[in-house]
Amino acid sequence: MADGGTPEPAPLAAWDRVKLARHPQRPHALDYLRELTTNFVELHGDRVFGDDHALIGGLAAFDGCTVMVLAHQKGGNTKENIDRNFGMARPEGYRKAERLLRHAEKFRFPVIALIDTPGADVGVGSEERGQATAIAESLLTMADLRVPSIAVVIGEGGSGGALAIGVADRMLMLENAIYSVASPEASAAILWRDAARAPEAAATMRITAPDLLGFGVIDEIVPEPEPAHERPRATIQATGAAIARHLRELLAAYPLDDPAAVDRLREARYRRYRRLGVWRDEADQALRVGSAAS
Amino acid sequence: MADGGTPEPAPLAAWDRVKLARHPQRPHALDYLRELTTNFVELHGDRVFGDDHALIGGLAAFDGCTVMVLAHQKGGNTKENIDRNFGMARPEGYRKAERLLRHAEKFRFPVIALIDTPGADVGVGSEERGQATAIAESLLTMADLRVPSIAVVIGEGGSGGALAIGVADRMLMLENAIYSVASPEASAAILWRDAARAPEAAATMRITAPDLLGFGVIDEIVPEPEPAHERPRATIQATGAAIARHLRELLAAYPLDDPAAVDRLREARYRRYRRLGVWRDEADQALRVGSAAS
Amino acid sequence: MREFFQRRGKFRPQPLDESGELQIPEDLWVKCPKCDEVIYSRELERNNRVCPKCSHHLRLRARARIALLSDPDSFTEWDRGIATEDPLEFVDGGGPYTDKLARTRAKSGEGEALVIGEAMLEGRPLVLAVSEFEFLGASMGSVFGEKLVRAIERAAERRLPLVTVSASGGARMHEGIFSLMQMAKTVAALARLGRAGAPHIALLTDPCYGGVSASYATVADIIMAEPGAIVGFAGPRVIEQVTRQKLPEGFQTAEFLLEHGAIDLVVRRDDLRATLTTLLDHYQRNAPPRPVEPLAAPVAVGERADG
Amino acid sequence: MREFFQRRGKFRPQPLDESGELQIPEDLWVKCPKCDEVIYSRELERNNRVCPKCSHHLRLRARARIALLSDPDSFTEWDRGIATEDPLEFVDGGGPYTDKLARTRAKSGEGEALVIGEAMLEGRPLVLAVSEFEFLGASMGSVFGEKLVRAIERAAERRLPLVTVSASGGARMHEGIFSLMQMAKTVAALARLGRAGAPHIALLTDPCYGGVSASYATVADIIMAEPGAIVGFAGPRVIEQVTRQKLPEGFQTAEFLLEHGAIDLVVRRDDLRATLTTLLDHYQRNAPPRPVEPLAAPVAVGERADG
Ligand SMILES: [Zn+2]
Ligand SMILES: [Zn+2]
Repeated sequence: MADGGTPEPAPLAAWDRVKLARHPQRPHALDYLRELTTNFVELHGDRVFGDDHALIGGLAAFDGCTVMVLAHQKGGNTKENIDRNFGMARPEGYRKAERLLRHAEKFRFPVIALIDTPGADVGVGSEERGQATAIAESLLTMADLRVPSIAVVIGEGGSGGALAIGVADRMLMLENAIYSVASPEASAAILWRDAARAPEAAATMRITAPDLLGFGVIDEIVPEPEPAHERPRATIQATGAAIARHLRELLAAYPLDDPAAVDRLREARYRRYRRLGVWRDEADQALRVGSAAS
Repeated sequence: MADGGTPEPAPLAAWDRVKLARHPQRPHALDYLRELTTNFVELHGDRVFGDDHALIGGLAAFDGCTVMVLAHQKGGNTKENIDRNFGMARPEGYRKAERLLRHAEKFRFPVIALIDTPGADVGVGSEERGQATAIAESLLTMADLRVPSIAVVIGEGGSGGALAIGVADRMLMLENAIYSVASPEASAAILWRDAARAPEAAATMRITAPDLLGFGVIDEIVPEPEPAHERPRATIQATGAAIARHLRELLAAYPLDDPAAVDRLREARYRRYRRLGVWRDEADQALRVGSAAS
Repeated sequence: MREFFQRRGKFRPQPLDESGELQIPEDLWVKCPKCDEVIYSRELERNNRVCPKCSHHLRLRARARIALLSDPDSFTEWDRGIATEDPLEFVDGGGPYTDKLARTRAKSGEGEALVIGEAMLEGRPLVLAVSEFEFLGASMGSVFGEKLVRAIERAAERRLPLVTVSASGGARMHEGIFSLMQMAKTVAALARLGRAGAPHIALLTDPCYGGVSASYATVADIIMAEPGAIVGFAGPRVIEQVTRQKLPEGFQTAEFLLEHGAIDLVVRRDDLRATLTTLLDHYQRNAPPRPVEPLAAPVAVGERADG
Repeated sequence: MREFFQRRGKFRPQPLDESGELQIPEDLWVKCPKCDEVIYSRELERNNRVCPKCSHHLRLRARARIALLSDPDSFTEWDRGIATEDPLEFVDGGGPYTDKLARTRAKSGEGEALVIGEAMLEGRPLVLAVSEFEFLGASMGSVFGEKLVRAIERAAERRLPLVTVSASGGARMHEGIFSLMQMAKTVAALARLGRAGAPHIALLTDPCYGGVSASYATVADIIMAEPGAIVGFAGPRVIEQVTRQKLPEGFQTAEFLLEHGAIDLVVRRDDLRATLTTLLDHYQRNAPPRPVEPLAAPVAVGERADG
């Protein structure tokens, strides 16, 4: 399978991208918000149990309108990372996301989600409070959202914990971001029972932005002529410009004050996800047991 | 103020009613469900934190249709009462109620609520998990419900913990049930700093069914010619007949398959609560400081 | 639901003169209940009753709060003339409710425990509903509920943002079941405000309990609280009595609520105007134009239950 | 997400013969993994693979589950002909994915990890989607997702109740990001089912994790689980590795989930038909009449992403 028409003259190896996506100096969500938005008001809490610091959200002015922002937030150092749980959200985080998504629907704020997480939190407490259900309900709310949404993978897009805020009308990805069904280390542990073979797993799993563009999973790559941590402002500005362009397109196609646009928007979003996957339709026949995939 | 046209030849003192409302042999919610409904399927959990045993809910067939039942459940003995927390719901209970109310809206099940609680649970955990918010959100969901609802105070109607499932299109009350802003004991402690004066507080606070009918807070009293615990089946049957009558009226006025009925139903419910209260409208004038009440 | 505030520090009433202005005796010194600093009262008022030494937020009366949250002379009060009745013919250890009401009116300078009206904040229109803790602990009875509902209905009609500021001991015992019903009535009105597309921004201030914290005050699009404000369902004394448990440090403070996910923001009094202005702009930026304001807002006259 | 089931007891595959019937060797004895009782396999099958001694619910294969949940000969299977591709050209320590698929098909007697179709249960119509744990741990890849979405769409079109039965290790690694996307795709379809007014009843069976437990399986109107079924987001081994914590007794069992509010009901396999029938009646009793069934259900043909 080809990658599709990606402009990628000298492609980096997947593992190089993994290292860039995780680079500690890579700009994180709040860096984007500071640079691209004004009047950010962070809104806290799930109204049920707690406030998750790994998944933040709030209202901000962006490109002339107010948007609801949801974002995984990693720390810039160890202390911050402990507070942010390394960007791994707990059920409270996904429930906060869901609450803010409903808020966005009520007041017709478009949603912008910045994805940057190794994955959802793993732990006894997260299981007790329904991590699986919290993610599933966030998926449902995003899938059925009455306002336009744009998600951007700015760093790591780790599994269901990333997808939970990543069901959107437009899906962008930075050139050195990754997005995968499982982390390279977890993949290597499963595939070869050896986490040290993560670089090999990273290549096998096809987790880079050019891969995902080729697969039709993302709509656009935000280029990083130099890695984001080397030129953070330029990268953030380029990301902001791409988001603004897509947002304007969406608002033109689905005006916020047109109630009829809601059904069309949902239908288009459904079609976007409905087609994802690769399969072969054969005549509905008796199963040929043991037949190869051909 | 008069009690209004209540048929009450030999009224019991308020405190006698309190004792009857709390009588350990008085039928509790599950006794009503067993007698009046078929195919009850209890639905558990708030999908967030826990399953509250003091506030139960589920689907049941009643009078030819399926209804969503919500009910406080007291125990019949000490062991049961510990499991049921004496009918005092925690935030999980009110969140389960809210979840089931949304379920009822989605599938157009009328709601029947049986109220029998000393009040909402008081404790550190309940505060930590947002008891006030849980009650408030249940109130909101009931106030705005898209399907008809009937609430019946079958025993104790204690404060906000009772009201949380008691915002309904029809409000019934058993003759020996009570419904109050605070328990007689708490009232006495506040009014005279002496909980032992509860009987006096019970009279002062006007908490009996005839009082509330006179105040326009409830729509009908289900008579108890003999106290419910002495003739439980007869009381339950009379209650069922009253619920069925009101339910039929509501379904005739607001058919479940008529989308236009939703707005009318909500409007009527709003009017029902909008008028509750006693005040005097004077010309909008400069405040007369220290003036007496009339 | 009211008993908890008996354990808290005494509030020093500030009587109003006939013009409704605060009368502050020139020579009054106030002791900060948190750090014990003795503060010259004029300085404290200039600082919006935030202790200059420890930043403790002392209670602010309704009219001072309104002054803080509106542009000068922009506040138009609504429904001052709605008066409290005594449907229970209520008498307790302190005597008849009607007498208590008369004394409270004289002492507090207010007709009831909630002040409502419209105002401008940095030129942005809003509806304000502010509780007055000095009036029977800002307990919610029929008039409180009715005034709040009128404010909500007018906000909905004109799609204006509603800002509620609440301190309250809960439901007003003296009006019995009518007080309980105000919880349902106010929340029901907020459901309609939501459908009208107007935001409800709630500010919880010290202290806020029971019938208020469990009704309109937490059914809000944004819930803010002042630093250190104590907010909960049941009062700490009741919880200690019931559970025979010592309460953890910082229990029921605004910061505790934030950590437990119950509120959106803790906002210092200094930042309140700016935060509110920012939020008002957010809710207006994508919104359709507001309906043209009626020249005179029609007064929605409530029916009376017992008349 | 898949590793956890390596620590669980080996499943004994039961090959299908050409007619699709279960072939059970006459002389097979099975040991109950919970109580170690040795049970004659015919007796175990007659008992729906519930241990007659300790009531442990052994895993049930997809076709046996369908037989349990439908009237005899009422099940019509849909989309057996949809076939798995290898978009990643995936090779791991066990060799190419295509080889693994071929072996799995032969071993399991199934074409993929999900069986869908329509059936009657006590005369009531329903759509069934049942996962087959013997097929790569019922991991969800493109075909699983596509088949489930077709089942959901047809249920929505005809307003039929959808019953999903899930055991799964999670997302299928071999199809990478496509597998992750099935979580969004299936949930999006369920949103439309909900708007069509048809219920989704989910049964979680042992074991159910990750990509399945965190998507369609918990976006259900009713969530049931079988006694003792292990259900969670992350597998126990991963949690122990990450947290270096010993897991509590009963962790992630159906009973644990019930206590923590995550599911509506724990239903014994014996009671499953009756409970389901009761629920189907509830969802039909107040509902408007179903649309008249099309003579032949049109097959919704999905677009292909990369073709
Ligand atoms: Zn101080
Ligand atoms: Zn056994």
